[in-house]
Amino acid sequence: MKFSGLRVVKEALTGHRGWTPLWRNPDPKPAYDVIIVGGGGHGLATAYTLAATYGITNVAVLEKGWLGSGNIGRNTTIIRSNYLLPGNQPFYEFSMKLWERQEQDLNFNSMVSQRGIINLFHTDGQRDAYRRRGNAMHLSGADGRLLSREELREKVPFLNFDNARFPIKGGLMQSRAGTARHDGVAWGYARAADQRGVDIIQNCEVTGFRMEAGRVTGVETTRGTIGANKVGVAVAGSSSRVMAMAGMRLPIESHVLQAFVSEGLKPTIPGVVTFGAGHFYVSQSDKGGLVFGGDLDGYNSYAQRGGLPTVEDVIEGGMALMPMIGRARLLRSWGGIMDMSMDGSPIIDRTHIDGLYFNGGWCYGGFKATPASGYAFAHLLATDTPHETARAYRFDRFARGLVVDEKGVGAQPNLH
Amino acid sequence: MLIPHPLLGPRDAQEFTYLGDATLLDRPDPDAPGAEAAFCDYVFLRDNPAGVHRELWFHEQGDRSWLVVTRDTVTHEILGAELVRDVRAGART
Amino acid sequence: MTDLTPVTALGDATARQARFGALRLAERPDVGLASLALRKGGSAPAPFGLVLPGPGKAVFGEKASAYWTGPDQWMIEVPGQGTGDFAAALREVAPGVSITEQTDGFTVFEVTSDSGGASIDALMAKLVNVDPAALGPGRATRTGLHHMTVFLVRRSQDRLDVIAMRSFARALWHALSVAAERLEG
Amino acid sequence: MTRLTGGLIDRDTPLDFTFNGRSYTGFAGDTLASALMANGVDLVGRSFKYHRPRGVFAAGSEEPNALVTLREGARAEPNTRATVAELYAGLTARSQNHVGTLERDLLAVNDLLSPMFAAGFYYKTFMWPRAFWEKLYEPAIRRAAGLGALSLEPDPDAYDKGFLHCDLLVIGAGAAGLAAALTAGRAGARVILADEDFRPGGRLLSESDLLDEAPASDWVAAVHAELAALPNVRIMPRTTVFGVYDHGIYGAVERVADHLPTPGDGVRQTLWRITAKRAVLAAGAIERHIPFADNDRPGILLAGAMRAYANRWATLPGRAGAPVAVFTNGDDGHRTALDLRAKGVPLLGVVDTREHAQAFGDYEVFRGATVTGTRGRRGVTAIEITRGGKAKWHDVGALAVAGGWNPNVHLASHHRGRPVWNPDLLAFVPGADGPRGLFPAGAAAGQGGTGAALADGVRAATAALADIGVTAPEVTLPAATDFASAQAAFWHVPGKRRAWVDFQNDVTVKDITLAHNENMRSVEHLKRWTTLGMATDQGKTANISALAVMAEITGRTIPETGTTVFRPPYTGVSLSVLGGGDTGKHFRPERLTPTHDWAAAQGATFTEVGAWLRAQMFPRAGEDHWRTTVDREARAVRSAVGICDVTTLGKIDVQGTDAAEFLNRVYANMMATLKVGRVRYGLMLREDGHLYDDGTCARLGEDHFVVTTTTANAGPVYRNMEFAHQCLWPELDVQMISTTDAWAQIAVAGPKSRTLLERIVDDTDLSNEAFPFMACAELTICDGLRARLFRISFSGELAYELAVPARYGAALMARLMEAGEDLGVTPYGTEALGVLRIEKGHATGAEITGQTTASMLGLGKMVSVKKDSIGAVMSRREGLAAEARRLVGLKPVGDDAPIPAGSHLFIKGASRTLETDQGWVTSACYSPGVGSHIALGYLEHGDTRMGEVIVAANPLEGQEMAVEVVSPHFVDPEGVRLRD
Ligand SMILES: Cc1cc2nc3c(=O)[nH]c(=O)nc-3n(C[C@H](O)[C@H](O)[C@H](O)COP(=O)(O)OP(=O)(O)OC[C@H]3O[C@@H](n4cnc5c(N)ncnc54)[C@H](O)[C@@H]3O)c2cc1C
Ligand SMILES: NC(=O)c1ccc[n+]([C@@H]2O[C@H](COP(=O)([O-])OP(=O)(O)OC[C@H]3O[C@@H](n4cnc5c(N)ncnc54)[C@H](O)[C@@H]3O)[C@@H](O)[C@H]2O)c1
Ligand SMILES: Cc1cc2nc3c(=O)[nH]c(=O)nc-3n(C[C@H](O)[C@H](O)[C@H](O)COP(=O)(O)O)c2cc1C
Ligand SMILES: [Zn+2]
Repeated sequence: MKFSGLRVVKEALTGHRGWTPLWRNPDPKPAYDVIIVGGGGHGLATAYTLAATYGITNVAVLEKGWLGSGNIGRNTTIIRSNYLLPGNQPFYEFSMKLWERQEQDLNFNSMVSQRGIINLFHTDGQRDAYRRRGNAMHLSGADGRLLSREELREKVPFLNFDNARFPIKGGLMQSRAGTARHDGVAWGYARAADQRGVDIIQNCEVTGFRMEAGRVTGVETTRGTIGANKVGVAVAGSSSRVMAMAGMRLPIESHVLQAFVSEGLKPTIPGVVTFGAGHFYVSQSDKGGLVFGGDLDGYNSYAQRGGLPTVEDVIEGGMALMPMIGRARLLRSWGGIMDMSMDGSPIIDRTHIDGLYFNGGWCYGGFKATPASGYAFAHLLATDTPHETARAYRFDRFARGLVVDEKGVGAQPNLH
Repeated sequence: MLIPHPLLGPRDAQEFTYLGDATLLDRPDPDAPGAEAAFCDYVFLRDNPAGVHRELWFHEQGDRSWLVVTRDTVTHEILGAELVRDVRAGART
Repeated sequence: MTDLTPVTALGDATARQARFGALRLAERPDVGLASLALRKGGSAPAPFGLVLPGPGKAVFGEKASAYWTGPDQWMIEVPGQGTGDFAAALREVAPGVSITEQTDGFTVFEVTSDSGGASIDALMAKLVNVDPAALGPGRATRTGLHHMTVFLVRRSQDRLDVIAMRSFARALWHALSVAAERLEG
Repeated sequence: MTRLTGGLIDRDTPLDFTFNGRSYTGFAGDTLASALMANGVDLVGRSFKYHRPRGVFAAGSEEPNALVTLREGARAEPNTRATVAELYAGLTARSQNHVGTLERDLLAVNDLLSPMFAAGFYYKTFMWPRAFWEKLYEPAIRRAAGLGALSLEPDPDAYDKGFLHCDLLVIGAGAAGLAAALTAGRAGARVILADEDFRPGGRLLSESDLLDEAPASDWVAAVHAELAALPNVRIMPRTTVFGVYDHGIYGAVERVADHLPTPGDGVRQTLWRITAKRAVLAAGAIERHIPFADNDRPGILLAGAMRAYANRWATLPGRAGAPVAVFTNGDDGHRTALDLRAKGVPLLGVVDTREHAQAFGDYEVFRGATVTGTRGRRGVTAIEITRGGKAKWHDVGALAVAGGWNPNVHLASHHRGRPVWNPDLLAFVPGADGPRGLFPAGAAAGQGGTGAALADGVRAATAALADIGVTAPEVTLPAATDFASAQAAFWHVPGKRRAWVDFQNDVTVKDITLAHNENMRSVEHLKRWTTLGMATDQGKTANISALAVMAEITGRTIPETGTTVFRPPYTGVSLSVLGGGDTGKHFRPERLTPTHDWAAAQGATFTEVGAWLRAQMFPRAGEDHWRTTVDREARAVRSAVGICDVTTLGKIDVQGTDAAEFLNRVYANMMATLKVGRVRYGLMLREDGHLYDDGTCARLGEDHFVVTTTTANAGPVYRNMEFAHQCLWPELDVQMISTTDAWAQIAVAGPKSRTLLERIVDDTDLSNEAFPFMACAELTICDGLRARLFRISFSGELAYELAVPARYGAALMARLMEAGEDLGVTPYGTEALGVLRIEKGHATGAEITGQTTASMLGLGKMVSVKKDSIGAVMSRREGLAAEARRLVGLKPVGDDAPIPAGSHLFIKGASRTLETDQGWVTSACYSPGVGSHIALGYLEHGDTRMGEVIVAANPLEGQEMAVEVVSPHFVDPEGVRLRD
């Protein structure tokens, strides 16, 4: 079924009897060409790209819970390509280009909204670092510009310009950045993949790998053994757990990141704003909630929930930056399990086990990567060569000393 | 969270700075053959278990002791805490 | 003595004082401070006759006081020594240990109450996450207060010293006085 | 105007208020909802999507409909539940989410178009043409969405936070909570009793129950009085426990002044972090409704809420005098009939879905019947009752709906344990995997009868105390009777018309069916596809009914279907109070240098450096451009002498017999060989081999060193040194402690610095021979003041750093100014400091970014291969060894112009791409010494490219300039001056 405004009108007039399932609920087949473990954004985008771009349709996505229950369903939805390092920026810019055509590709309105992002700076040193970054963006073909204090006053007049502990000196803005509807992205990919023949199998947890002679031949699951020529793992916060079943230790720690939404409000905040002197960033969802977040709680966790000090820390930042939000109320807070890598950058690579591929280490930034990550992982699975934008994301970069460390904090995941 | 400090009793976890897996206590021998590979494992690789985890916390806003805290990363329940001083002394004897 | 004129941590010529209902705040620039740490395997001296206390505790002698700051480490304080070389004086009575001058590293704010310990506990409840049951007389601890690190030394029911790094003096005075004002004002 | 007899309102204290500009009067003890109701105002708001007229539905914080904007101007507070807004004199409130008046909302057309707006419709359309999303569709959606509006002004009120500790936290002061608090209070335990209501008693205030044959409120008053008199009990009314965190930590917000016109001098709200050894969750139960056609009109309320308005607030919704009907699936609904009858309210009767329902009094019972329709544009005027297929309309003034009670499992589920289904109660009760130490009791635990709740409160408190070794005394409870509680598993009335499940977000039974048809069948998908339970009330009255409907459609059981996740906060909490109240300048404490006041008196401007404020520059009268000032200050250092407060650099005192060995392992370069009385520059690496921090290390004695760090890294370096000692090398005899604040440290720099210092030191020979470059000493100055002198130089000039006890810092600064007047002594700030160090090619945070290596700074040789140190092994990895970028100096070619820091470096003629990128500009300034702008940067093989002209490109700001690669040591490259 094709979605369109016309279709909505037609169904409205005929009692909505014509809508069909967004995707099927197939039972697993005995074997697939490719199994993707993890029905999050990256797994689904990988399956979609395998089918849509590489013509590989005998594919299953195995998801242990309900589709989209992981980080794709709980992130603060920011998409941007404003990275510094050459290992990263072209990849995220590729992703941004894919976002820009996503609804048309998928025939699903995932509400990609390019309302812009502003990263504020508060010192000259920060400004210089942003200039270096903004230039890297331009060199990769992305957009970006430095905003003066005066320009900021125009765009975001509600910021605390006059009584701030850390005065706002300006900002780096990327206009093509913005947000996308988190759930919609998962559903759009799932539906589009399903339409191209991919089996999406929910409530199917992978509990082990089948190996023969150093080669993976399938997976054990809570719904039985399923054979596969190739297995791609894209399980985000569960990366270490799943790869341990293949005997691998990863340069990854799992941490909790909290996010927050306020009660619904009339439009207040135009795009995304990021505080440069505290842990706070915010955008407003189309429903009206202020969606905001800050920093990791800072300790290893698989609990999908965090502590009160972080709540306070984030909202202190929010109040310092935009005191006009004070009379809004926090509606809900939640947590997600972040696959924090040792340099803050992801891994998309083959493993030392034939037929087993890994995609993970996305930290708090993998939502924006979803389309490109799916593309690059599908490329790797289909061709056994890294996608040109993902060449830096290899396992061996740690041992070789070729880390992609945007923040420059070294092998301490909770600082990335 | 509350960290059960072996000397000071339960303390607000905010007084502490978290470092990570307690395997960071086991710095490899820099002179052994293959030291570089051993250091790479030591610096970069983690078990990252979902469950019991021995981890390092520093009582930064307290007595500045490094602690090994044993904590369940799924429930956040704390099963014990020791001073690194005592852990190291134990390892030696 | 030197002809340079010292100022207090709050930047004044003399110690600042303020009163909020039953609570009084006073800056104590006269307190000489030095840290004392044992050498590895060394045994604890008894400077000025003080039996150096265990974790979380403080002792108050006639001339001097001491509070535990970490394993094998204490802060020793003597009133009236703010401008002297207190570390040197301490070194004389406590040989064979590591002593570091701290007098100007910190600012000591004394909180006293005319209405017993409850007002001090109520004040602290607005500032630090320490159970008042663990902050009775003779207790000393270090914790966070408004993003600063402080030592709290409970000298008696109605007196508590709040000690922060000197550079934070104004921020600490602000935090204490706002809280006291809201409570008692 | 409907006021019944009785109630817990103070008729002697009338309070005037306005709603949508009209004036009304209520009484003390009223909520805004009860006062509006008593004034006959039933229409109070509009729903989110369809803009349907809505009235009060509940009597507590679970309210989905009656949301208003309370107060005005900067104090305006959107989305406030009228049901919990305590009335005060002069209260003003406005309805929200409508265009035009509340009565004639233009957006009510949405209701006519509602078939278009079925669940998930927006995922299927608005995709064409692509550019229209941001320009047209989305802005329209955003304008229509949202509820209330923010004032866009900063919140003018003050907020506080605090910390409490107790043995037992009792959440809820209803029957169960009061019994629990009494038990624990009498046991001598430290108790906190918190309730979100302004009056203790819970449902006891709303039911007509008798306790010991007297009104329940008498017992409540007696218990309250006893608890208030106990020193070990703290009673906290108007306090919502909003979250359960790890290890017995509870978040609570106390609304200190929300019941007052303004907070006056006090705070509006306080955020409490409560650490409780154990807690009793006595949060009661929340009533659910039964979806049926057109069930969302004003005047249709939960039956328990109807009782609450009648009993506690002596009022009633709907048309005065018209009969009231009750629709129920169990005995509990009959209580409403009885209570209304007792108040003399005319009754249509009780519509009971059960064939064999019995009457509990003298009123009509429509057995085996359901309500299948309603009428009334702005409030219900008639209902359709269907029995055995026959439908009949009846006039009513209001309708009470009783669908059963859901134990309030919210807080018990905050650790993501799931509530479990109790088939006898037809409800979810807290599961065994709830937060440790939290004991559910009373209606929250499924013990909803009054007598049962009282007894359960005692039980829970006794068990909780036993857990921490406290024995509770026997508590004698008042005699109570539990009302019958039989109930049928009847979840919704099937039908063709819309039957609302979630009122606020306009989710109907049809939407649930649609979600099912589109394979959004898991409850979590149902929630996200339809937005069920995602409104401000988080579906407190809706979720369970919705999942029961989904269970019915899928043929699964209710427990198989399961609940969605409960998340903090229990009810909305203002961001102001969560932000703790320290806003503006007090967001974070400032650290001030010892010479701060002195500098301010000189007219200095200041800049933030981490937590510190440092003097940025000292403008003089007539200097109207900052560059004039900075150039003057920098020149003074190069030609005469300048003084600058450098106290902010971290200082760590290191002592012990193994101090030298320890520092040898912490620094990448050799430290053990440093002689007493000498200083050495040191590099620290991270264990991964990258450059971490730099600074000087001075040896004051055989086993006494002072390590300095950069300002930003003072804390982390100190922590890492503790790690190195305690965790890696505990066998070493080392003691360390920070002394950053203890010493005011003043840089005295420039060719005349020695002359100046000679005038203030007490008999110390400062000649180059006696006190050469990199010497240090403890000495006295100004007649006996203890001081430390280090001959180190950041500027490249002959320079010293002089440290004195911090209290003398300002006086020392003044003295240096006096003593050096004839020498041209000049105070300089961080700007000139920056210029001087760039001219000298010294690295700071702009160069040591955490991504750099020692070799990039040209200091690769400093990493000793003769010894182990942190990072030594890893610094030899191939990627680091192959690093070819080197620090260089850059000068404009041709016309002088600033070289923007952050520009990227390219070979002339190369394309501007990331592949051809050869480095970047790290720092830049105007150099009065060189007489042009200069910069530092990292450039591929930069050390071998002196004299080459390259391009510094800044496409971000549309700039390009040709620059010449030069030595990073613009000034005195041989280092003659600093050794002079
Ligand atoms: C609070 C928060 C805010 C964030 N904000 C942003 C942001 O603003 N911008 C941004 O770019 N990124 C953001 N992120 C990061 C981003 O959400 C993640 O990096 C990204 O979603 C991870 O990829 P994914 O979607 O594939 O992961 P997931 O959705 O987590 O998918 C992994 C899936 O694997 C499944 N799985 C796990 N184990 C197994 C198994 N054994 N068998 C089968 N299936 C299994 C899981 O159930 C899960 O569904 C945020 C994350 C969080 C938590
Ligand atoms: N089936 C039932 O559950 C049912 C039916 C009808 C009446 N009742 C009545 O309910 C009462 C049961 O007594 P109970 O004590 O268990 O419940 P209760 O409803 O009387 O008391 C619960 C109290 O908890 C407070 N509360 C809820 N959440 C809170 C939070 N997060 N923070 C602070 N306060 C919070 C409420 O304001 C309320 O005062 C009896 O009076 C009984 O007659 C129960
Ligand atoms: C961008 C975004 C917006 C959200 N908006 C709302 C909202 O308006 N109402 C709501 O109840 N929850 C909202 N949530 C939170 C979800 O309800 C949910 O808590 C989150 O997706 C995590 O799932 P979990 O709580 O089931 O673990 C939002 C989440 C995201 C990521
Ligand atoms: Zn403060």
